[in-house]
Amino acid sequence: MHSENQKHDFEPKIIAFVCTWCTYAGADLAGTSRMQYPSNVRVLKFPCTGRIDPVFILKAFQQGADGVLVSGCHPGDCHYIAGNFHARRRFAAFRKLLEFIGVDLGRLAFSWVSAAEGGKWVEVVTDLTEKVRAMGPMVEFKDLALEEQWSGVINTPELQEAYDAI
Amino acid sequence: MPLTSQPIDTSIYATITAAIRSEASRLFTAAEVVAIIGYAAARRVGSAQPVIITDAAAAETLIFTEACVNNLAVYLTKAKKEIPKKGKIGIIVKGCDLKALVGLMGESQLKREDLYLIGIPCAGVLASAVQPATTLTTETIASKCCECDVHLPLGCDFVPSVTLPPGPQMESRYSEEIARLEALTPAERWAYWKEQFAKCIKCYACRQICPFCFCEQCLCDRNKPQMVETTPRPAGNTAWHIVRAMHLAGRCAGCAECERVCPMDIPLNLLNRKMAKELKELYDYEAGFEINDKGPLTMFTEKDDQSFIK
Amino acid sequence: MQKYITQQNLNTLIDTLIASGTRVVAPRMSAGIPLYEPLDSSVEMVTDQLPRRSAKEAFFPVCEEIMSYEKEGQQIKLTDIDPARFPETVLVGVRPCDAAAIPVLDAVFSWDYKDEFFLERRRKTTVIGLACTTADDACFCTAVGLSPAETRGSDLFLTPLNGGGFACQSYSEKGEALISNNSALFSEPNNAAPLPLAAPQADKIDLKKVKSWLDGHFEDPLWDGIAVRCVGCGACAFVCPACHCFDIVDEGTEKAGKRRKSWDACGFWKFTHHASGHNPRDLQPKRYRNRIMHKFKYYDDKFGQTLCTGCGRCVRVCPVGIDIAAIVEEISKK
Amino acid sequence: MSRIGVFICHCGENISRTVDVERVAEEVGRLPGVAFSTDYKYMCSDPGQTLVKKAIQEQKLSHVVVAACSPRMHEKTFRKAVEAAGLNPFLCEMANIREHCSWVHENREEATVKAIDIVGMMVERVKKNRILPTITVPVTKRALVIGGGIAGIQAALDIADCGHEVILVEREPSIGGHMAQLSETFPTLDCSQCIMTPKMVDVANHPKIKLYTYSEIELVEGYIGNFQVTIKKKARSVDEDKCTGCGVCMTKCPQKKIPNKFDQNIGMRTAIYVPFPQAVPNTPVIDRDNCTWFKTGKCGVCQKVCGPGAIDFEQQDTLIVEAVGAIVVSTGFDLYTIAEKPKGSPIKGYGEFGHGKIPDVIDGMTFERLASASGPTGGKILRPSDGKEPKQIVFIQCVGSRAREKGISYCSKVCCMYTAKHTMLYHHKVHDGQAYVFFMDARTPGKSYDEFWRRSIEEEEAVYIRGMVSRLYQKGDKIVVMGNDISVGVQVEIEADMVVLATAIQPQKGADALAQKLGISYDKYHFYSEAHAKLRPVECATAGIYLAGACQGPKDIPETVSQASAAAAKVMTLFSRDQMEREPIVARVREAGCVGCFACKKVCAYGAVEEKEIRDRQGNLIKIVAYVNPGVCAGCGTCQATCPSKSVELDGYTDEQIIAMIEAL
Repeated sequence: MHSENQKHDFEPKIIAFVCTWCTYAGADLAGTSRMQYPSNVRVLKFPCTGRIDPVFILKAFQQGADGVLVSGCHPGDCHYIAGNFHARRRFAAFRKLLEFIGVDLGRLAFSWVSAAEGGKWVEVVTDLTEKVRAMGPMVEFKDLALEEQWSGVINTPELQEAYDAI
Repeated sequence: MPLTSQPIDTSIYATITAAIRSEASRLFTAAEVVAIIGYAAARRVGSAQPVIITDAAAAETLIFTEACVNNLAVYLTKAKKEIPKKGKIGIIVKGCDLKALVGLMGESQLKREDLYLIGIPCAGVLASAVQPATTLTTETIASKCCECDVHLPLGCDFVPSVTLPPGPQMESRYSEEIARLEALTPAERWAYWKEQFAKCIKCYACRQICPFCFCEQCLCDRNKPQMVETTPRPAGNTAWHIVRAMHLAGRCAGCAECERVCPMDIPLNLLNRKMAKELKELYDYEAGFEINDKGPLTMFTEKDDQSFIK
Repeated sequence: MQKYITQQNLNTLIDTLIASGTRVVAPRMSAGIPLYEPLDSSVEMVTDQLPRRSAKEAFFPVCEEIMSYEKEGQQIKLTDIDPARFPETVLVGVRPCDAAAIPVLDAVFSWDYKDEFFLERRRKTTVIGLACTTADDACFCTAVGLSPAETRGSDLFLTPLNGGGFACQSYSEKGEALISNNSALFSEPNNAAPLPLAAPQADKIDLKKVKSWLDGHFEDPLWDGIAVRCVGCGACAFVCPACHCFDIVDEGTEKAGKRRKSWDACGFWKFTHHASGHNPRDLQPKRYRNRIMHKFKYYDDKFGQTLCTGCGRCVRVCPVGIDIAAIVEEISKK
Repeated sequence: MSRIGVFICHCGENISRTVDVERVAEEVGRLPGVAFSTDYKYMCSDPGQTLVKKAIQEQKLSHVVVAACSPRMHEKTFRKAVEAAGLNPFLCEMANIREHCSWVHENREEATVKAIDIVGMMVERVKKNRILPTITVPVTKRALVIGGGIAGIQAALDIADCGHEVILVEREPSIGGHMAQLSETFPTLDCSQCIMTPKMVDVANHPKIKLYTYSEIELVEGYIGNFQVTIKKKARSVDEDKCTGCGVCMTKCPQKKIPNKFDQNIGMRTAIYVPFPQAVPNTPVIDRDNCTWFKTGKCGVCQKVCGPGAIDFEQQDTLIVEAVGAIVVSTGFDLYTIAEKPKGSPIKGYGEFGHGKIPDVIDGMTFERLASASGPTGGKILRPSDGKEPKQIVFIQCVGSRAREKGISYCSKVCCMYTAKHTMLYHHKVHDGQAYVFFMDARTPGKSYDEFWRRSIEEEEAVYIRGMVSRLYQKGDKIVVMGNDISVGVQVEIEADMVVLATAIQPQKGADALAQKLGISYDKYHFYSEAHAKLRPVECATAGIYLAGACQGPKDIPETVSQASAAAAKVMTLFSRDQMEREPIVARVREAGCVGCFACKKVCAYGAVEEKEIRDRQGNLIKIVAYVNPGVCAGCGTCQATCPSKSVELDGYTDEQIIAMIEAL
């Protein structure tokens, strides 16, 4: 189990999109069982993985997430019959797209965690946190957010430097 | 390896032009259609533009040449409110265009019985960057035509009876480029797309020309919430192109209009082809001539691949 | 002031300017297409192809920040952009059709409201025009009364000469200052003949006649006829050297964000979409009509100028082959 | 600007031990829109709730965030409290800083930072929460029961006894179903008819039950609480109002040699007939395919002999529309027709065991009719071929069932028990006979079931052979049955006089077509699917439709009756109020943006999405858009994630709320 006392140079920001019936309840169980895991994860609750729009994952990365987890009910356990089956196809496709664009899929994890699997929740979250920690910050989207069209640039550090030199 | 440029025989296009003119004329005379969406010559030498004609007299303006690049299916979507949809409409379709029409029927946007399909046996059309007055060769041909498997549209109401001459062997531009990109590292691919998307000016030509972007209110135009940055900055551009590719996944029929019309030459169809390739591998889905009730991302099977899920 | 400059000295001039901290913007290849962009070195400059986008973005950026906000507690902090921070810029190799559009834009940006974002960039930019030697059948500067040697809008104008180098004529103090500050690179004019200039096939159109027809034909079947094929994208407006509509949006989160100004186009359905849901230009023909009206009537009414320089970019990029030159010609014959 | 109140709970020391709650309250208090923030030892306690309520009123709060335990624990508590203070309950959100924070992190600094983030996220979310009114749907307190076997009868009687009207529809001329065919029932060996027929009569006499026999469901429209059902009442050719059930017509009918389906075709009936003497209703029906009048236009004997003049050759099928609020589906089962492969059946193995070729190879239901006192043999076990009493009888279990390679992988559940019963009945009736049973396993989980099975061996002398039959053939008037006894590993060969096959239980033919009319789902065998295998075993995913009996899967009588009563209880729960209330977490369509691609409809597992026409004032059709029926929507939100233009939105989980949360991080 993860030791909270370890100090790291980089603490990744992990965002988890989970369904309320299985994974959220599984995370609750991890709590009631007093299991320990890295504090990096921030959980967003959805009724069902079927509700999770790929745009949310994109937005999470744009907002500075270093890793994203999507987790819901095991196949056949969906509270809404088939929401997780639709999610499974949707994300199978979306991850391929992100990979093609150049996102390292090590930063994007998917899991089925049932309400009884507090231990699995801890494992999934710990694994992703450690993996992303080793990969370092997700700089791609953050850098992109800072970039402007050349024509809209007010003055670049280089220009500033040149001014200063005059 | 690009092959040396070879000419492509388009001599049948003259026969096709004559055939669609007489069929159009017949359709109006017999009052079978109220309008026909086709192509007509424009000012620039060799150029063609979409036209919507409503009488037999105008049938003589219809043409089919290697410059008839447009997918006219876009004019039948809800995005085009200007075109009254009263009565049967005739439309000239290449194989690739027909796939889009079939997709639109599957998405309740069109009904087969409202259309009169004039199919074109097609040897290929020009790519976007070239001038209209260019002869069609293995070099000047549109990339989508290089990997075309629907030279002859099926299930049309009328197809000019011509025999397609055998075409020269062509390179598989998309497959090769996708394979090249797939072989790169994520960082290299990111760098590639970053440079491409940086050019984007959000003119939305890709969206407006796409038969499947028929939403009246695009998600990317909304500001409550702002799902995607609307300004043409690198961040918003990248988000837009990711969302666009995702929304077309499992729907795109491969007409490559998005890529053709991009004034900044962003290879947009690469994204669509990549998604098509993945959906083929994952769910054995391909856009075709059969109207499907559900697309690959609106259905599922219990046995779908989940090797990526822990 | 008339001078001569060799290609090599022009390159030296560019590199010297870059080294001194001036931003030099010129056509260069960017991800496969020619665009006006800041150069890292003179060798990047390409002058044999028309850039896909016009030079207007040097003054009127694709997207720029005009303000930012931050919220903390119950306080909201606003920060304005200081135009004084805009960089000194020299635009090199500007096509006559692009340069000619700049004074046209001056009119609207310094009308009742003085747009400091545009005007300050304008003040800080020296425009070096370059006579045009190639044209295709989309070019029609001659139809709207300009030419491949049009010097309007240029501070300095270069004409390529037979045997190399450029004849160099200044048309403003900025142009003259550029020459005098770098006088060693310029020499006295020689007698070499200019290279043959481009010869667009378009005949001159009587724009007054066009305007007078437009004056009386707000409603006309012509609009439906040509614009029914328009798919409502913004490609024509965005590549146009004279179109200048923009949108202002706030982007950011609840805590902080920026107000940005970016290009907009009258072809978009959302352009005139009211908050009420009503849209006065609800159909595409009405939107396309506005494009023609604005270019050949409204701008003339207001500023006595035509909002088109015949660069032909919109003709080349239109996804559905709408040809503004053909339309204006048709109107002129009515 | 919003005036948000944030309430941080210590949970005794459960939260405050690792989370610096004062610091959380202080930092969160600085977030834009937060007007009030405080911490308290037990927020869920009475004083804690009072604190929240007071703050809402005194601080004029517009929204509330309670940072405490999991919303799964106390969301309802705090929403109620907020509602009591005059705010819409859906303007209150919980931030989970216990299960998701203080209990899983030891480091105080890290836990505090995370708690601030979690609360900050919920503050941004709650700003975008909308007032959601509770959804009410009117309920028509009439139930439809489809299928009049024991399941349908039980459900109908339970609902009707509760005082609600019931429409009971049965496809056959009489109710009773398969149970009416059985001789005795396990594990008590009660006579089936003795316990069944009184219930059938109860149905017939019940003032609240409207019975439509010889009728089928034509069309089902509407949704929970508000279904419109069209029933096709097939022409009986007998006027039910006039017929007294005297039966003279049947005795006089010249067509007497028609195999009676009720007797598994081993007994005969007339062309005008009731399937069995105790039929309910006791009104005959003319089998037009076999009636001389309908075939040749001559005869008409029944009409001549009918005193009340009830015979009506001109009668037509009629359509009846009934409005109901709930539907119980109890269409039961059918036996695997091993003799003959139905058209298009994906199942292999038809024609095995000589069934259909060797007359003395029969199925279990035929044995029931032979053993039944009211059956064609009067309860004597006699071979169909020559009417002799079989002295050696072989029973073969799992015929079709549990044969994955042939297409049916499930266990038919009742065969072990009824085969044991058959061996007993046989032994009771043929004292000197010997019964053999080929079986794979004996599955006897049920009250007194294993004891019953053991009795068949220990007291009734049945010989059980563990193994499957490998070959079976006719030899003279014997049937040679060869198999392997795998428990001792020897080849067994029995010269039997009769063979009884325990064929698999399958759903009724046409179960799929009915499911499509009802909009309910079914599995690959066409058994109807329950909403949740464990927790909602009698409800369909489609709200307002419930399942009873073998149409959902193989079941014995006690289980069927229990499920029928459970389904009835569900119906009665629904009928307990005039209006059905439900949480307003449902999807809504923004019609202005909808272009009618119906991707939402394609992914909706509940059939909640309908097509709606939008017309202008002149009545011209403008477009067809999606409409989400709030009574049917379950609130999963799959439609919204699928909608390309986001023109359908799930209340409580809107894009605005979610994006606000992501942006808060």
